[in-house]
Amino acid sequence: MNPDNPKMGFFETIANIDRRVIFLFIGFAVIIPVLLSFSCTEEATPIVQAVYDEIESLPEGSKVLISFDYGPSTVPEVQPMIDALLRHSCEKNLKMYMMALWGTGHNLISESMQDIIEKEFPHKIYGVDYVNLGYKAGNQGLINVILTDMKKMYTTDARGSEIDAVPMMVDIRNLKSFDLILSMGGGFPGIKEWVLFGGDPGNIPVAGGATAVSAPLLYPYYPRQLLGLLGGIKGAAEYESALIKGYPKFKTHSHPAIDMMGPQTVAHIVIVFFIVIGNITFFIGRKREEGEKREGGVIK
Amino acid sequence: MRRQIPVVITFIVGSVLIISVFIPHKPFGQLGENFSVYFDIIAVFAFILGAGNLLRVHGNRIYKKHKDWPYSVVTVAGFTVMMIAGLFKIGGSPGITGDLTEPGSMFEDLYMYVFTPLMATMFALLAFYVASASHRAFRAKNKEATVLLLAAFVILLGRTPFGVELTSWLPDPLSFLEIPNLASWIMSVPNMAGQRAIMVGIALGVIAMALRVILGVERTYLGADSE
Amino acid sequence: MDSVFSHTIAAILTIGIISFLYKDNPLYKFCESLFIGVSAGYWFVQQYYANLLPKLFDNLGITKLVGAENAPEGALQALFLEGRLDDNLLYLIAGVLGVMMLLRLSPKIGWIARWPLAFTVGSSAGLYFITYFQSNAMSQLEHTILPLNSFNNLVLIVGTVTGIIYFYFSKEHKGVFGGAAKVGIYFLMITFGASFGYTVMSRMSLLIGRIDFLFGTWLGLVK
Amino acid sequence: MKAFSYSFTFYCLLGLILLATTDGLAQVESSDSLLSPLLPPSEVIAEDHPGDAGAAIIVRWKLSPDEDRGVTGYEIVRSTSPTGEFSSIGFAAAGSNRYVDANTEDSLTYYYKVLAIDVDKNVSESELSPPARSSPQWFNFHLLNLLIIGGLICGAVIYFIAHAKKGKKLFLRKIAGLEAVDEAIGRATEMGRPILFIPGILDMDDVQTIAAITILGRVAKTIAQYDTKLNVPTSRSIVMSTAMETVKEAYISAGRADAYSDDFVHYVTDEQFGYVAAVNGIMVRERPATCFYIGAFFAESLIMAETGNAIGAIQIAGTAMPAQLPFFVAACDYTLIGEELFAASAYLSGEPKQLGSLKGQDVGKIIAMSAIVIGALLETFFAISGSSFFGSLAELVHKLFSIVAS
Repeated sequence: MNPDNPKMGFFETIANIDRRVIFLFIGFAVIIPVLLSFSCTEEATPIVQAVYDEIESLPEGSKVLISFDYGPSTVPEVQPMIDALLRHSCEKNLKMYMMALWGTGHNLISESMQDIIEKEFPHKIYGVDYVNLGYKAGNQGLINVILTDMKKMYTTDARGSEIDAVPMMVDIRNLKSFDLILSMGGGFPGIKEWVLFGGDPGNIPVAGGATAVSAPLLYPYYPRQLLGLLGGIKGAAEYESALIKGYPKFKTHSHPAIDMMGPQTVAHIVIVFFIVIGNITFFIGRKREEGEKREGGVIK
Repeated sequence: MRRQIPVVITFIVGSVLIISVFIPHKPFGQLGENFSVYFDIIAVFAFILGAGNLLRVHGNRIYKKHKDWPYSVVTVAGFTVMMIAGLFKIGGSPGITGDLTEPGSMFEDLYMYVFTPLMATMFALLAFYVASASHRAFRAKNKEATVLLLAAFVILLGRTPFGVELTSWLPDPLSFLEIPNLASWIMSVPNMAGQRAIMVGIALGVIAMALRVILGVERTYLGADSE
Repeated sequence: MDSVFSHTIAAILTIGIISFLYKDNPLYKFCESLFIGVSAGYWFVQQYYANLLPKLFDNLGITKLVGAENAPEGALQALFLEGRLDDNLLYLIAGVLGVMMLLRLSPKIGWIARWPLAFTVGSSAGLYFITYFQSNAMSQLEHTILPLNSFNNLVLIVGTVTGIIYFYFSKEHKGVFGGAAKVGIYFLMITFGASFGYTVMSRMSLLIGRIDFLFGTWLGLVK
Repeated sequence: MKAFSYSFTFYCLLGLILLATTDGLAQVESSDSLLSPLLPPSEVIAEDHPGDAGAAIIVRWKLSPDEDRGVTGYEIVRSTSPTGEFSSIGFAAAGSNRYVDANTEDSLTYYYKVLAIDVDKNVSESELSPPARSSPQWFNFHLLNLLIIGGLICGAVIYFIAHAKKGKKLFLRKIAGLEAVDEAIGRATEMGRPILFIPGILDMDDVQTIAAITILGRVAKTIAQYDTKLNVPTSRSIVMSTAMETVKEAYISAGRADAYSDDFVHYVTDEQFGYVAAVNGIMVRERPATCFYIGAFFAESLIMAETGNAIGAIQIAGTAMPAQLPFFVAACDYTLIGEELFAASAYLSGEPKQLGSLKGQDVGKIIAMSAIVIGALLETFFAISGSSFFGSLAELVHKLFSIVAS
């Protein structure tokens, strides 16, 4: 502490702040919002709103292909997106065709069907309103084939029923039978492959959701080849907000991404705050040093 | 001789692998893959050395009553229990080919309730360290540090609703200056350029390093010539 | 395991690790020691079942030899039962190299452990030479060759070239060359700053996960 | 990664082709009824797929003249005899004129036909292809560019190594992180505290670990001259055993075999975060004055570097993991960025032939920079003038660096 100038002392303390104080702040920044279930209203950015608007604009009975292209390690980021998209599609009475380019996607489809469709929309009928086509190997090669012939690859659904015995599959010929393709995941194979091998050649709208890490690599495709993108937890939270805004009844349903964004936002603000404080104290400290030097020069 | 033979082995193995990329014909085409498998096998044998070392270090501490010796007992016990639980598949289906991670087996339980929380929490400490590191490192000490600070700041702000609000008033022609747009531009253009320069540099570094090793110019790793 | 009991154990371990942030303490020391022991044991077992068993013992047929009924036939069976030299017999080399590694423990013939080491280093040098050359150098360069008809392309090319100049060893960073290197440093700094800022979110998610476990799953305080 | 870049380039090209045919496809839906019968693809050629290990035949054909009037795709069928039964082996999208049959036996002869299929499921069959047989090759011509450029860089490295051996003096600029090594070791000695060296968390099959071990060798040689304790925890057994040998050799060659102890290097655990927990423990209890983090790192980089910072250690880091560099740059005193990590062991050795290899690397950089600049200029001229001369030159530069899927 500098007795002549208590203000400087304050800044000095801040500049050399014990890291444990920062740790404490970060801890509270996460714990308090988690305990209070604090959440901020996320305003959907255009890239997310575009996906919402597209689904909103589809007439009842439109066909949406949802590809589960992710694995357990990215579930925390991608699952909230899927849940929100499924709810929206159910609400709009769209027909949902679920498939997977990743082997791990198979189980994730069953879980999503159980958790969202069967539980929250029990009146939806399997085979009429939604179908699980399961996982097929082949990556982009698979997309390439189903672009011209869907039933060549999918002779049965994931439950083993003949494909033509599934009512909603009867009028599906190839990818162009769908009104929208949603690819969820963002790794390889994923959105990029759907754009290059499905959306572009077939002129079918493609949208999707990707992890925060892979989303920047997909920006170049937006908006010409990719009509919208949900990037990471933030993208998922924006979609959940848009959904709640459009259908307030979903407010009572789970919205894990919004829940996570509360602590995320507070923690980010804390970090930004410390960076700003760090710089202010740094500049004040430097000015004072310069001042002292000058004074010293005068005296000597 | 004892130093010569290893150098010759390195030379042959390394150069054959490089050449084999250009030769699809059997047996060259699969060499790289096969050698990686060989490495995995060697590594398992070497693990006996590592585990032996771990037990020796902690055994010594216990024996010499080092001030933290009780913790060494914990380490040795943890290692032994986990190994026995896994190798003998306690609580799981027996036999060499049975599933190791069967639900309910001791190995799986230890993994789920001891290993996983420890790992996840250690990983979660990063959240705290990221904050303390940014407080200290992101200061405009000089031009380079200022650039670093600005890039990080824009990206961080772009992730909060606050940052979005801050610039949402900008008129359409200036929309590229809105923080979320600026953030994604930084990620996809200058960030990409820097990444590429680093990657090209790394590739050249690896090439020269590999050549030094293969040609035997660099042989530090072979160690002492003791008997 | 009873879930209250197992969750309590997991919670104590979680708190133990977090307590390190305040300072080193006996609970952290306990967690650390336990973690080292359990994880070393875990990887030992995993290595055995994921590498040694399928890659060496199955391929050679040792698994079958020791009496596992449903194990596949291996190279040894092929050799002794059918009199045929199977490709998998080559895995014997790997086994021998592995045993050589262990000979390090012998003071007399410990030097032979350098052979598997030389093999390892040689093969990684060869493999990395090629993979880095292809995916790091060649394809990055190819994607950077762009027409200078947009601001973004210009920035991308200037950034990449000046970045490479920064790494150039044979010339002092002075004059025009030094200026270019300086621009290169700025690009590297943007890269570092941006990646740092971008990672913060996923790091926070990990902590939220742990806090959620402590207050939600364990204590039941979160609805 | 390698496989990815192959397939990526290939599929980008394929994507472009498909893109080019989109308009044609869009028309299809509207013109459902065709007056004339569907015409088949022609000139079906089947040949051994070049540059591979056998077991693949490439089939090419000329598109059906009705391509833009309703063809939705092509089915490829094959048989082992011209009169035998043909079975379907795959489909190609409309607009594509090649298919790789990657499931052949080198000992058999195959015959192919290509069937055009239109929206109304009309099928029109091509003539029979000439017989084809797959075989393995001794050289992959697709990688000729790799050989040329790789040869140039390797040649340069080898030339400069030989050049330096003759005793020619070479200039190399200083690298700040390496200049600081001696100072950092000296500081630990003055303070009477140990030096911590972390060789990354990957095994000896990663080239960064090899670089880390060679740097450890050089650093240990300097440390051996002082009575400072060295602590090298490792997370891999082979790294432990290699590091032991290397440190021992360093002490012997520094004439301090007496000061060496096997306890300098020890194994901890293969588990990433278990290793970090242990390293953190060592740091706060032994309070090393200097920490080296050299090698391959992942998320643990920041945990270690921040703990090191908290105990006030001088920290020198070096890694070629691009994702971890920002954290080291933020938290350490000096960071060897990517390429500098690999150059470091050569720098520290001070041996002319090692330094020579760095000159060779610089030749590689000159090649890289000229390729970008020349290629970009050609592309620009082409974009402005549309002259096919510049176009084909630019294409050539691209081809020189593209790794085409075989």
